[in-house]
Amino acid sequence: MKTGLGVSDTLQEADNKEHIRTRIDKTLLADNQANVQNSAAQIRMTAKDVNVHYADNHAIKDVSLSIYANEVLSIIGPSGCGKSTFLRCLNRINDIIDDCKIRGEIKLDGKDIYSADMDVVELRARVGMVFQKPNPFPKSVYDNVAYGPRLHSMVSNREETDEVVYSCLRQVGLLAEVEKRIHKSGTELSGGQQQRLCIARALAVKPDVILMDEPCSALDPIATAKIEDLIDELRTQYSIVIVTHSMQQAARVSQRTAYFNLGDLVEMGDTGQIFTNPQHQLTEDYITGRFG
Amino acid sequence: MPQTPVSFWDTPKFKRGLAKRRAAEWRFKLYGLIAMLIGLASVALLFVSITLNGVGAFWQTQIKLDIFFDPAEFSEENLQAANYGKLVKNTLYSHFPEVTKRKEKRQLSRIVSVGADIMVQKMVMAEPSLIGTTKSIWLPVDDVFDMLHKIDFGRDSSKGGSGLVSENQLKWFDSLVANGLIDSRFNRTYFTAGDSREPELAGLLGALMGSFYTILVTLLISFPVGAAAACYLEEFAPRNRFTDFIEININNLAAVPSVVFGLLGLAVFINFFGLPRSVPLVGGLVLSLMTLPTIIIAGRAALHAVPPSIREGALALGASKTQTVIQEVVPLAMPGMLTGTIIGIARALGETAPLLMIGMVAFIVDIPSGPLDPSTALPVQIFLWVDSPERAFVEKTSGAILILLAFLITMNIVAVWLRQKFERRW
Amino acid sequence: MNAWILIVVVLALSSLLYYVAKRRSLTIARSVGGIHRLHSAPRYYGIVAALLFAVPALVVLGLWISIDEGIIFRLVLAEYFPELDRESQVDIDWLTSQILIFAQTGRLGNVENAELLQLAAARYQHLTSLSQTLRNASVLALGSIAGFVFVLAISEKLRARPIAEGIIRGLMVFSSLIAIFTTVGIVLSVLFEAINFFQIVPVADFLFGLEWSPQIAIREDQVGSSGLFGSIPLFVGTILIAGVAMAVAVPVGLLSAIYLAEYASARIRSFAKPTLEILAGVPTVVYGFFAALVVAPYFADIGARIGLNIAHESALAAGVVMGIMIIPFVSSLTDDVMTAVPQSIREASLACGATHSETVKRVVFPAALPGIIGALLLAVSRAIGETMIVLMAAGLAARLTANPLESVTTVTVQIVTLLVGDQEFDNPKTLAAFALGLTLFVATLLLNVTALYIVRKYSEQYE
Amino acid sequence: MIFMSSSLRVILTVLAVMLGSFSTSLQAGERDYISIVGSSTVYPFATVVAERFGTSTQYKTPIIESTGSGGGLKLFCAGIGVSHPDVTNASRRIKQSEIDRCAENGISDIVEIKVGYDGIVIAHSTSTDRFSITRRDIFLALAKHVPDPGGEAKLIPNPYQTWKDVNAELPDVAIRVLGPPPTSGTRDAFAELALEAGCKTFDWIKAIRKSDKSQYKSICHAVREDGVWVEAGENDNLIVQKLNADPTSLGVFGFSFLDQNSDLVQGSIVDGVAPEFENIADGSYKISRALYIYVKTAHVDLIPGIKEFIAEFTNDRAWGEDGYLVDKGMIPMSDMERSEFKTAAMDLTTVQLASE
Repeated sequence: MKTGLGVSDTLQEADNKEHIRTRIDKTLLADNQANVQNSAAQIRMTAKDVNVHYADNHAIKDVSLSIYANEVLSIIGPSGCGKSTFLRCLNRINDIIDDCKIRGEIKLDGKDIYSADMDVVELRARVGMVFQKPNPFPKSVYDNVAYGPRLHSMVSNREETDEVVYSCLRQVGLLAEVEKRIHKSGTELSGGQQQRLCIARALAVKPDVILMDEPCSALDPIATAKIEDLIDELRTQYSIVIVTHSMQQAARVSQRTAYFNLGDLVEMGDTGQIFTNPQHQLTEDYITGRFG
Repeated sequence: MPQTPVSFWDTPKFKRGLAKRRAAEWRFKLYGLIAMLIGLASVALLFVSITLNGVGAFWQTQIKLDIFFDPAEFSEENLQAANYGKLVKNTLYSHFPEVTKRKEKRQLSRIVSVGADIMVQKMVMAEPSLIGTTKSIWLPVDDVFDMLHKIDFGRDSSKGGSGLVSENQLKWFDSLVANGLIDSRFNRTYFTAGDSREPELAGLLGALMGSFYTILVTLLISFPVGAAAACYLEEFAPRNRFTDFIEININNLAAVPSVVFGLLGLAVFINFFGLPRSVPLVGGLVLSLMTLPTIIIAGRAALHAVPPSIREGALALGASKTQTVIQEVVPLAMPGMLTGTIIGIARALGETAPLLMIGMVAFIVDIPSGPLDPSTALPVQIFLWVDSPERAFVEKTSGAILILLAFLITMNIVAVWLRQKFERRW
Repeated sequence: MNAWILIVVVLALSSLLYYVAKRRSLTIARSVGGIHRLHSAPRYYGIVAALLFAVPALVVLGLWISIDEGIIFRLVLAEYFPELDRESQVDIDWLTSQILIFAQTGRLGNVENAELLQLAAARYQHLTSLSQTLRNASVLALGSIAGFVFVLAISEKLRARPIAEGIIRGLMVFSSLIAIFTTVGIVLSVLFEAINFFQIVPVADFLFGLEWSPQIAIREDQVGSSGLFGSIPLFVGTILIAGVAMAVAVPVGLLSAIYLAEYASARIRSFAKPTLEILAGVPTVVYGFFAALVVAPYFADIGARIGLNIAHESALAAGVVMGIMIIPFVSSLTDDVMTAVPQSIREASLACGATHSETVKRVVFPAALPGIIGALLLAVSRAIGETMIVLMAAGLAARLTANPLESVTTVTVQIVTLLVGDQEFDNPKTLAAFALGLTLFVATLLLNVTALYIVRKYSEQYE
Repeated sequence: MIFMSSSLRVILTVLAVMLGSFSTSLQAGERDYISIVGSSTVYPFATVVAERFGTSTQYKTPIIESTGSGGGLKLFCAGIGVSHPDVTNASRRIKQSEIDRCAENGISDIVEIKVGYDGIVIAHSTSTDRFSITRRDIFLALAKHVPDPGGEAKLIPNPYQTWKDVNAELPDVAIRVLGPPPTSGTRDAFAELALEAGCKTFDWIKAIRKSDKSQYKSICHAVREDGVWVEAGENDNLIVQKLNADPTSLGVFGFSFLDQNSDLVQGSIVDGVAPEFENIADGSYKISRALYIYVKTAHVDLIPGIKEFIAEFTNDRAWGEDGYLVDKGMIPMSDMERSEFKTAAMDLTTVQLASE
């Protein structure tokens, strides 16, 4: 655990905007850490001292946090604060970006996901992801959902596939809407349906953790509401990490909230506490709209 | 650690499948790598084989003869009438006093190129004061001996050329080499002469000039017309069936086989308009029709890349549409248009088939001095030389290819440089 | 004053007129109270004046040059050779050549009527110089009238800019129409001769005949000409060679494009991609040389060693080299369509736990497939239209075979061999080349249009 | 669009006017170089002469296109004037029909110059005993259909597999002949001089000639296609190499290649005559043909240098026994023939076909 800068320094440079981030008091996070250690049984993933660099850009700085089973953790923060980057580290989807360098430790069920004996295919199967823009494959609705199970040979015949596909579609509440055109292209659905299709596709792989990267930013309010309801339902089976721009959404769906700013994890805690009684000035500024 | 139930991911079935999938991944990557290496190997093979064959063309085996310009051989008034061949041959014979028989002498004299006498003649005509003096002159040897000296071609039967050089000739030639009278020297003829049936006298200048005039005509026609058409189609043309048709038509023309353009040139320019055969003017006309679509397409892309904000800005200031395009948009698109033009012209420079159709494939020795003189072009010269039976032409052909490729690569580098230097990201 | 000097004079005068008109507009502007009172900027008055001078002058000059000689010869011949048969192009050619050469060089061919010819040549010379004087005068006069009338007409109300823009736009429209003229020219020139051909050889015989032997048919004393213009062997040969080429180019081009786009590091890509693209810039005559002198002997040699009889001019050698030529074509088009597949669906696949190759095989490739098919059709069109490689490395004997080790001939090879050096248009041999050209044009047209349609449709998919 | 269509109409009108008038002009232009077309067999010789002529005189070097003998004569006879060639090369003699065609187009005077000979040899590797065959043997071995060996006057598909089958005196080796493709002039001449000559030895086939000439041709000129005759492409060097590799094969090519590769291959004796320089030159070796050039008398003086070009071609340093054309593989004529044709050439004597 790194210690923050001395208080005197902090005071001296209090109004120096350059150094705003240095005022982050890492001790505020200690509770959280302690909390994590106490409830070890429920922990799915832990991140410790994670640093991410894109070429010259230090995108994530010494971030540590944990993800519990059956909770929704939302990550909020201004644009460019590194929340998506952090999310994308959790299933190593950032690996495909050439100059992305990651230091630190991220564990899934106690196993370091960046260690040599961790298979990235297995990791991604266990940590599913839903993206900002609905991105169904240019295949039929059915094939979209069956994609993962077929890849991993989780299904061996048509009946099993049907079962997985239908149950996943039902789970996201899409079955009734698309049953008639289940063999038509998934790209022909409406935006909200597409996004639910993408969630169904992620569920079909039976992941432990689902990462959602601003899943509703491209959707209208009605579709958003449906997805939010769905997220709440899914909590009973999965751990969900959701990155969102919308504080209302974070307040609605998540149990805990983490606030990121310029690559730092500024504050983390119960959603209610973060929104009603933020401990940190930066968090308060952001939540009250004084940021920037 | 949490006692999660054994999930699918921990089952041996999944682990086995995973291993297989890893292997498939590895294989797929390998196939890709192999394919890329095959592609690269083809480039390497093409260039290495042509370079190895071709560098020799820039050197010519020559023989040093100390020729005495005996005043008795020359008459005052007519330098042209003197027997220069005799001068050359006698000098050669003087190195081999033992050769006396007529047949042997004839064999000996074949070591020197048949064009040597004309070279000596030109030298004397240019400098009559040589008469009465002795001068060391390097003269080209016959192509067979050139090959013999360069690649040992014809020395033994395994190389396939035996029978071209007799035992005696071999002996004489080797002794000339031993005496230091034979040397490989820079082949100036190659760059200053026109075509010839004798490989050692053949040069590229005629073909180069032919290509120059052809490309000049192509450029003068295709660039202004192409740029104007691109401007019209991209900036002014209304979107309707007719302009759609023009667009489809241009895209299609870009993919029409070049030989069909040759047919067009033959039927229209030569048979209908009655323009002469074999001249760069017709070649240039045909090639500019062929290049036009490329230039139009590139020009349109360049114009398209100029953001609408520039146009809107200019229009908002009260400029007319034409003013906006000509003064604001075209200058910004010009680097892109020029790049497209260079690429199109480079393609035209290497084009052969249409030129065959319009008769630029004749045996032409004289260097053309204008776009209405009959001539060949560089790629056609390559085609003609490939068909020649003399072994030495393989080398000349490869040399010509090297020069052609050098031009093309230079043009492409200029195009890339232009693009990088002036390309703007909007 | 010859035509070139006249052109220079016209250009010089028109730039002079530019300044005159501009100056005049400025003077007028001063008198009416400033440049802003003018309808258009002063340079537009200059541009219009210059264009009005140059365009009509050059058009008249062009017309004059293209018709004056014909008229002069007609006059001269009518005067000195009134008994000449007007229909006999041969005699006219002969006399005009004689007159022209005598007038220009004073040489006279081996003829009987030398004196008459000399008189005619003198007359020709006289008329030519007269015509030149007239031409120069009328060109300059016409240009001047148009230009100077405009200069005189300049006033602050004159709408110079729209006129200038109209002229410029007219020139642009003319430029874009040249593409149409080209297509029309191709179709007409090829179609016209092809129709002549089909009057001699029935279309069905041409399209479905199994034997092609135009060389023999050229001489009336050789084996008869009926039924020897069957183009099937040529098309089979063309398809065979194109097939070999595609068999080389498709796997190598596709896989290397995939490797470069998906796997190769930035450094390898920055080296390998331009290197492969060099292949696209190499002239086809170089490939022909490579095929004929390097690849074909090598294959024949290998064949001899393993007991296979591989013809020296086998379809295999020509096809393989043509395949190499097409590799960059396939790979760069594939690269384009594959990179057009959005990154987001790649990520979606990876996030489902797919390996990289599974993503490529199951998502990216199927998504890009229509575009790739379009690209391959364009490549096929290229392969069947390619001339030099097959001309230099494939054979001439039209053989109906599917064995790539034998020598076959192609449509393009036949077009060239039938036409090179022979400009007579009245026998089926030369006309056949145009019939072949027509079929080639139609075939590639269909392929191109289909391919362009598919590619266009595809590129709209992700917009 | 209104603007488009009006300007379009103007442009089209202008274009139509231009097209209409253009074709009558530009045809004639001065030409100060000799234009030569014709046989690809004579091409290498004509180009050498042209080059010599160009470098050693003040005239421009003639321009030579290889169009084949028939194509060349056709162009040649198309008319007089600068747009038509002055000289054509031929690897056969001009035919009466061609002379007539020339005359129709106003070309009444043509000078014929025979420049030399070209022999076609049937060669094999030096490592075997010299072959001696007749033209009848050649026909029987290579024709697509041969007369029934039973003696009846009918044709059967060629059954012979070894030379011994053809003629009991010949060795018992498989027939395998490498030769040029049908497009080659050598193949034409070979068919005419060897196959047809052998074919004619069957009287009943010879009789067909009178009744049905084209059937006669197809019998005598058709070469078998069952793999015995191997088309080796136009590359004669390659044939030489293959013969060296397979001593039982025979190869058909021009004499010049035999001459240049005499250490590797030898020519078969045909009808008792060996393909040697002297035998071809005096005509006793039968598979040989004469090479010609034809000159348009009307163009002499019109185009500069034609006379001088003929003089160069007919100079002994060119076509003589030690001339540079011999170096390129041509077989020279006898002194007498040379002087005869030289005189005819210099006097521009018009060709007369005695009988055809």
